[in-house]
Amino acid sequence: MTTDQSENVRAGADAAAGAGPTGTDVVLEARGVTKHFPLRRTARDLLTRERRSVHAVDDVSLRLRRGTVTALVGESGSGKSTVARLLARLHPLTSGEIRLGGEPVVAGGGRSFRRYVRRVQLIFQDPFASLNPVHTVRYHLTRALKIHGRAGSGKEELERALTDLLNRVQLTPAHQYLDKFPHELSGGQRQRVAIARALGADPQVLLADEPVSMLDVSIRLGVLNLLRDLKERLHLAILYITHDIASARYFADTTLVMYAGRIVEGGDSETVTQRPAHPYTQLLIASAPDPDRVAAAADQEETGTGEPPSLITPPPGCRFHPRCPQAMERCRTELPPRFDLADGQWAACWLYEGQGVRSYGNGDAGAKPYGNEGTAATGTPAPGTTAREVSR
Amino acid sequence: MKYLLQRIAFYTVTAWAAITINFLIPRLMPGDPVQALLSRYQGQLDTKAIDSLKALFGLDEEQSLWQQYTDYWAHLLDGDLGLSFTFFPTPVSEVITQSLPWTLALVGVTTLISFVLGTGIGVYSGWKRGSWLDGLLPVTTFISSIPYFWLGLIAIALFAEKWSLFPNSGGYDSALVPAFDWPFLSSALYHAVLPGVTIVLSAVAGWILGMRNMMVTVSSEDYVMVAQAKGLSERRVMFGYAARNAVLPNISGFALSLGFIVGGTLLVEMVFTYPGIGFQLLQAVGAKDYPLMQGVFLIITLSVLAANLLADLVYAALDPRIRKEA
Amino acid sequence: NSGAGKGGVGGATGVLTLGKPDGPQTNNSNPFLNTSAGATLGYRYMIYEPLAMTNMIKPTDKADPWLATDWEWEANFTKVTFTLDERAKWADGKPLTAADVEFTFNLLKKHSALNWNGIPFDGVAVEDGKVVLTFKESQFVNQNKIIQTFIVPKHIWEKVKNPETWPNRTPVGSGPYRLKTFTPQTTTLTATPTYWNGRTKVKELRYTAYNDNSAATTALATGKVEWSFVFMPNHKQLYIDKDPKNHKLWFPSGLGVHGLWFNTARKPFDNPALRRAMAMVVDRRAIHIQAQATLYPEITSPTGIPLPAGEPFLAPEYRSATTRPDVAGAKKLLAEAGFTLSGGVLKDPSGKPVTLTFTDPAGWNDYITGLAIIKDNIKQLGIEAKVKTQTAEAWGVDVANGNFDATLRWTNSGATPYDMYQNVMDGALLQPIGKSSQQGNFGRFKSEEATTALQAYANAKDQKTRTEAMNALQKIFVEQAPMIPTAAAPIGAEYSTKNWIGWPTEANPYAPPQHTQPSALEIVLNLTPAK
Amino acid sequence: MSITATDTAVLDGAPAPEAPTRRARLRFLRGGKTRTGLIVLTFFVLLAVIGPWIAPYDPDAMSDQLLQPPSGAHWFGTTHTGQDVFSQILVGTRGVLVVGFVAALVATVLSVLIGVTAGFLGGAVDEILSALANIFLVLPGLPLIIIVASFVPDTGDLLIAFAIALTSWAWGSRILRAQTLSLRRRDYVEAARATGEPTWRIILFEIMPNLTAVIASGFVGTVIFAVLTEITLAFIGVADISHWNWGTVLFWAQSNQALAQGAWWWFVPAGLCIALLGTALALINFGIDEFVNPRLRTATGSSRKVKMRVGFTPVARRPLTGDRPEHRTSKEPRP
Amino acid sequence: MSAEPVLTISGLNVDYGTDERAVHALRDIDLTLHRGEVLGLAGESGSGKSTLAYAVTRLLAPPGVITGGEVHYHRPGGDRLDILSLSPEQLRAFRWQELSLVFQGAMNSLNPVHTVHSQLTDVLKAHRPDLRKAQRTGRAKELLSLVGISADRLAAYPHQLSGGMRQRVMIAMALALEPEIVIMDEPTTALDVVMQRQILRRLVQLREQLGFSVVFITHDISLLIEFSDRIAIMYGGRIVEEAGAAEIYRDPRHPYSDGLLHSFPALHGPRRELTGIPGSPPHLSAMPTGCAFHPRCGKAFEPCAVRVPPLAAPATPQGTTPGRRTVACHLHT
Ligand SMILES: Nc1ncnc2c1ncn2[C@@H]1O[C@H](COP(=O)(O)OP(=O)(O)OP(=O)(O)O)[C@@H](O)[C@H]1O
Ligand SMILES: Nc1ncnc2c1ncn2[C@@H]1O[C@H](COP(=O)(O)OP(=O)(O)OP(=O)(O)O)[C@@H](O)[C@H]1O
Ligand SMILES: [Mg+2]
Ligand SMILES: [Mg+2]
Repeated sequence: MTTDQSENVRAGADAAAGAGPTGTDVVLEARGVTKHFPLRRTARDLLTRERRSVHAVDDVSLRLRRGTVTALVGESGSGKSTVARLLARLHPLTSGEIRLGGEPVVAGGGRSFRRYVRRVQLIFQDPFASLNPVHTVRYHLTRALKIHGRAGSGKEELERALTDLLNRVQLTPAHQYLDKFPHELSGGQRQRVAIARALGADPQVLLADEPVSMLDVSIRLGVLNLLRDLKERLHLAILYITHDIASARYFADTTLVMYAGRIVEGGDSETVTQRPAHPYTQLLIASAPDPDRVAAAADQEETGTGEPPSLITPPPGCRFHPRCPQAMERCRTELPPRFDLADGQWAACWLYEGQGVRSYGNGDAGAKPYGNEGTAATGTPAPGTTAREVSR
Repeated sequence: MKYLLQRIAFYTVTAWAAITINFLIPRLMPGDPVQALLSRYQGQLDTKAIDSLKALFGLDEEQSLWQQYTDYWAHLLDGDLGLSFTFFPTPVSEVITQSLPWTLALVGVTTLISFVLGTGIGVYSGWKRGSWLDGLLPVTTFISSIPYFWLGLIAIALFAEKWSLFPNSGGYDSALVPAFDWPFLSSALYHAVLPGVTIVLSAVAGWILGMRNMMVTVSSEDYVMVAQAKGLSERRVMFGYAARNAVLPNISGFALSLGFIVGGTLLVEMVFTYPGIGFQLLQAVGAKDYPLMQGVFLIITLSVLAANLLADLVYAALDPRIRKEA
Repeated sequence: NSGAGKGGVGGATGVLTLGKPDGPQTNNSNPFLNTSAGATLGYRYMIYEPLAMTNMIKPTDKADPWLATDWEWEANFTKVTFTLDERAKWADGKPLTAADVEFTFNLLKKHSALNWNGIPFDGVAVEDGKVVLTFKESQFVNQNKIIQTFIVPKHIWEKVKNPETWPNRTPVGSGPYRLKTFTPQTTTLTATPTYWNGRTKVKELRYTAYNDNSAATTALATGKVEWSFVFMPNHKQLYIDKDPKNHKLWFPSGLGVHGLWFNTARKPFDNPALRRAMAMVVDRRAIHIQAQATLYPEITSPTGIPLPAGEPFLAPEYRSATTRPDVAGAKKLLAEAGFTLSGGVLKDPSGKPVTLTFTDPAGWNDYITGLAIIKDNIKQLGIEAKVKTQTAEAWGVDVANGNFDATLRWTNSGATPYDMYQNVMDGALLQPIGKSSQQGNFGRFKSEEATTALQAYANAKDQKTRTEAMNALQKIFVEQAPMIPTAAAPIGAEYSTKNWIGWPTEANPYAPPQHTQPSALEIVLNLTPAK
Repeated sequence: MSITATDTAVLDGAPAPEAPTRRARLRFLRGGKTRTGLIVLTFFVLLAVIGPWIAPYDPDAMSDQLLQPPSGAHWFGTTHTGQDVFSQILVGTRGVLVVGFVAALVATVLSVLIGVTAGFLGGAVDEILSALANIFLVLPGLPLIIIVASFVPDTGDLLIAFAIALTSWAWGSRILRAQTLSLRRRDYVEAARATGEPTWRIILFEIMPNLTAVIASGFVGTVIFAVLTEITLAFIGVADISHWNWGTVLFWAQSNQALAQGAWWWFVPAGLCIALLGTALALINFGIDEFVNPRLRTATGSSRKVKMRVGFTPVARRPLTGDRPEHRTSKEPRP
Repeated sequence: MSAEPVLTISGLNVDYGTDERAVHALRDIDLTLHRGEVLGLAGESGSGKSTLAYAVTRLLAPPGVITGGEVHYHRPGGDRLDILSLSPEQLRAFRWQELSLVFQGAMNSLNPVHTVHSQLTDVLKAHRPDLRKAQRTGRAKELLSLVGISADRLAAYPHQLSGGMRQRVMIAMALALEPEIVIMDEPTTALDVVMQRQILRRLVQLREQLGFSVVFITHDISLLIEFSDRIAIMYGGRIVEEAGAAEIYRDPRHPYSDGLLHSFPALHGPRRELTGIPGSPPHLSAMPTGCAFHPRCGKAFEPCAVRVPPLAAPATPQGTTPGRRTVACHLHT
């Protein structure tokens, strides 16, 4: 890996960015990305010649832009981490395409992989697990710098680079932390070391997979502020995966909602959290704990019972239909395409058929047109207003 | 079911490989059996006698290794293990049948006893950590570090020779004929005491330590704490929750040790002149007795595999997490 | 010990217990197979009887008649005629006839795997109820082997398809015992009431197999076993002292030796002077005491011929020669041969230091101790030796292939010293190094004279030629020292007089006392209860 | 056996604020057991190094002092050829330790190579290597060593060590494979990959250091096994007995029926040395085990003052430590 | 809601370890749980919440030792039970019968080798020996349906259930004997919000039916405020504030509580300013003198570093009388 090459790539991206104000802001883009994890074959499968797999991610499209935070929320097991890992190229794709700076990314290991990770870095879900307990902070950061050729020449420069990294994540004074082992750090400090390591590559995209799920509210806040700061100062494109919808509201510009391997809703964070469109998002928001609800707690209606669907044999049609209070007949058979709503919000739900403009890739997130246009036009108008009332 | 099939397939492959190795090993050893026989009898064999012996042993033809290998399998599948050279012309299967029961009885039973005893003590000392039982650990460690033959010989010197409490050798009194009658069985039992006790002594420590460690580990699992919180009786918590889970790793260890029953008894048989298969194997090795060696190896290999398969099944029966298919 | 008390052993019950440290046995009583339990434990001699009973420790004495009342060799030992005892009959009551004897010899002739001694049978015939064997060559050196062949019943063996692999589980012989029970650990024989040649007092023989010497020794010491032969490191303490009144042992020698074989094809051991010098310093007494625990008779004659068994064969010049270590003499000899001693290291004429490696199988304790003693002895000459142990197999292969410096090994033994000399020096057996020599001359000893003398001895028509050849062999053996004899090969045993008396002793050497020798039957018939 | 439960413990290393340095990793050396073990082992290592020099006699040298009981001149008595048993044991220490450690080293390297590779690479490589390990596990150990040892006519110490190593690596490799398998999917390994580390660096620097405790414990265990096996081999006469080691001493003693002759001094010391060495190694192993699995740390169990019991927290209403809150008095009365 | 106490804790002290390196994990805890209420327990990680929960039932894992204080359980009739002086046998009888626990992390709380049925019934077997087998099974089915799991799952092993189901089985198990008190230690951390809400709502309903009291421990302040009646905030092994849920939310008195409440974003309503808490929590073995929070406290003044503030009813500056609330802060004394 040579610096020149990566600089070239970078320069190319910048040049592209200069070409147009909106379209080329997109740094990383996923188009119709699908990931199926094959299951181990059982004796029965051999007999029936069936090949079963976990449909962890199906046909997901999203765009990450410079200087914005995109939140990805959804229930446990809906495939959020898998999306992040796919974007970080830790898993091979089943189908679909990932574009970095407009260029399709070709599969491959070694050098091309390293060139890729130099621009796209993943912060792992768990700050307690993603640092090797036997290595010091110095080792972790030095490696990150060295691999990407940013360690400079000589001890001095390296030291300066390290200090700089730690300062950036506000672990100061740096020398206090450099020679510590992960177990000697608090969760928040570890998380910041993990972020510093990701920054070590000087990436353009940061994929942060539930970076705060394990942390205390007070420490959580520090990490989120840091991410926001990075976005603002370094113009990073950040994918922020979380369970905590309230934090998505506060920190993300855009929010995408995933359910059972598919993105079901997207749009401006404030809009999505305040006026959720998709019944699943509504359920999610309604379930999220909210101290302001204290008074109303008693007369909450029972919503969305039932188990999350099996990803091995996902339900046909809309994957949410078995739990959806507003499910219609066609939800059981036809996969809803994406319907655009006001304010750049969109939802993949038959309720909104005919409500907004059908979009084919010029939306905020999601580029690939969904299938079954033919049937889409024949759907009954959905009582969209009712859905909004539910979410107050 | 799937699990079972998978295990069986795995063991079949392992068995094939191990049997093939068993076939190769003796053939790669230096020397030839007739030569070994000669030195055994300090004999004055005539050239012609040597040649005809070679012919009898099937060593005269220049067969390719591959040819020998296919023949070996053909015979094996017929259940024919060939004729022993050392005990020519006794069939290997007969040599094995006459010695295997002794090994299985003595070492099998003692292995079982040491497992049960060791596990039992381990459960207790792990549960009652900090009690006087902890004092037992250094002692058992020390005993388990003693070479077995040394322990056995000291035991003979003291209990058989000095105090004449037990016989020093043999599996039963020479005056008796093996039969399922009281005099014979009691004599066999009496002869088994000293070897048995020494085996248990030297083997029990490993089980105690393994089990104790597992008990300590499991005792701090949440579900044990939950069981305590539920106010269950101490016995129920100790056995139903802690020991039940802690014993699982020991089961695979036990399977492995079951396999070593057959292979690891050499010293017992040497020290106590106990009839059994280990000594036969040593003799076979010494005499280049390919058929016998292969036969004994086959038995050992198959028994280890069978024990492992059994352990896998027991494990699956005890640990529902293994029974994946629902 | 417990076993003795419970088992009802002893003269009163008519049981005699025997033991052997050979490990568990398999049920096989084929007398011609040396791998059978009958051979290993020696009970074949209780079931099958020979034509005549030779005495290994007095090989020159005429054998006792047994199944044959008489046998006559033609002058040049190419023909022998047996007259059979009319009274002899098989345990199943059938009479033992010349047809049985003829059948037996034909059996051996036909199946060389059964003919362990490799007797070159030629003609087998019955003439006038007498059995006549004819040979192409003189059988002088084999005569004892031939006449002690045991005879098997034709009516049983002729039905056997494959006698070479026949386990003969219910042996029928002419002897006084038949097989009662067999287990790998213990074989029990019981007396046949109808024995043709008188009655035996011992009603039951119990052979127990032990896994090693120490178990067998303990069994002997505790009286569990009354008759056995086990090498014991300190027999006085381990055995005799346990019951000094009854525990006896006697280890008379036959005509075979143990000794240090040199690889005479390797430098510098191809130099006879070096070998001889080493032979001169070996302390056979120390070996006798420390290595052989005084069980094996000491070799006192430099010819290696064990005395007194070989007394008649000694050449006149060696009648009074002894084997005292003579370091000064050895040094002188070496100096004359061009060896030099500098700084305590012996150098051969080419200036190379003389060193050697002794090899023997690990576990052959007496040999290893013997080697250690020899190593100590030759240090006095400035020779540095190393003792290396191998597995028995590896050693066997190395010895056969001539891949050794020097090793302690036994020789063959026979009715005359011919067997042992032939084993060591026969040029006819000579093989190049690397090619297996299975029958002898492992040291690759090359001597025309020796080979000629051996041939002359075997084929001689008269006693004088034999004596000359024997004298020549002794001279070569002493002067060229292809092997240093260290101890006689004994045919001895431990036995207890607690229950049975009548054992052979030094005073009454009617047979070698070992129970795996043909003469064991003679001993058993001779035993009487000790009151 | 206990290893199965340790995988989380290896990594989580309970926070130990007062031990901030690298030395924390050697913490297991601090336990009393481990220390005792180390002292004894050091003693034997010392003997192995200087034994031949401090031996009062040449262990081969014969004398007229046949089978003498221990005395001032011969601390452990003499053999049937008048050799000094004490010198034999001193000189023999080296052989024992060399074989033990060489065998353990080779076996450990083998098990690490095979186990870690299998665990990390997975797939077909894993299947093949696991099958290989299982076959070696299934083959009978001691007989196999006997055969391997008889392969080569010259059975020196090193050969024995290699034979032992060859038959004893499989168990360790199985454990290491399982451990690697669980480490392979750890976030920090994935994280290293995501940072762009090459595979060899991931194995060597990310995975291996986390296996050290397991490897060390396996190493010590193999040393014990190798020493016992070597001694057994010498005892049954398979090994080269011209090299002195404790097994050889026992071999000579047994083949001369030392115990039956009453020459206990010939038989007993070597056996005790073996047991002592074995115990020392076992103690060290405990230390490592406890380090690997913090739950086994007995130090946190009971003390003399209070008896701990799972599920029944003791109540000790006395200040156990000096630093009782000084503000106890300031507590307000309960409402 | 009655103000009758069901569990009173006073002056409770807990150490980990018995030697000089022992960690002093709980310091002088005073807390009262009233009949039928949900008491929330919040605080920074490591502040001693779990320790408190386990100490009350004497289930602290070694080397935990209770070194002082009292824990009393009040039977409905009125008589008190001194838990700290119970013998093991009495403890066994007390546990689950009167007080049950839902442990942190359902994954490990169920014994992996026994079926749900066996784990539900063995507590019945131990405490209701007179029940027959069929009755026990019947009760187990009833319990499962109580938490919305179909009865045919009785024969399942824990690994065959999803995390949410396991959690619900644990809750069902906790209710098996209809105890007076249920302590729940972060019961929903592993679940997503939908599942979490389902379970908690079920629990609230059951509490209304059965009338037990709940101690609810979680990091999720929003959740706590929503579901509990009263909240106790812990910091550094002490309770620093205790008040009604709404009061705490609207008007936290202790600077730490205040910091906590300004650290999490709200899902609805106007965007609030999030201030957070500066610094990092102290380690128990190196506790600051005086008020443990003072190094991080913006309002610290001179007594804070010297004296430990007692937990007491705050002086009411505005003259309001906010129920039974207490706070341990020098600002309010
Ligand atoms: N390597 C894998 N092999 C097989 N299945 C996998 C693998 N990784 C993930 N899955 C499955 O894919 C689905 C999505 O998992 P993923 O981790 O992406 O969910 P998530 O949304 O991140 O959940 P959480 O919020 O709990 O982190 C799950 O059903 C999971 O079991
Ligand atoms: N076995 C132990 N030995 C020493 N200290 C311990 C032990 N167990 C817990 N502690 C300490 O006791 C303190 C209280 O722990 P506790 O588990 O009660 O915290 P918590 O409030 O439940 O935290 P969390 O929210 O992370 O569960 C912590 O600082 C912890 O480090
Ligand atoms: Mg995830
Ligand atoms: Mg907790």
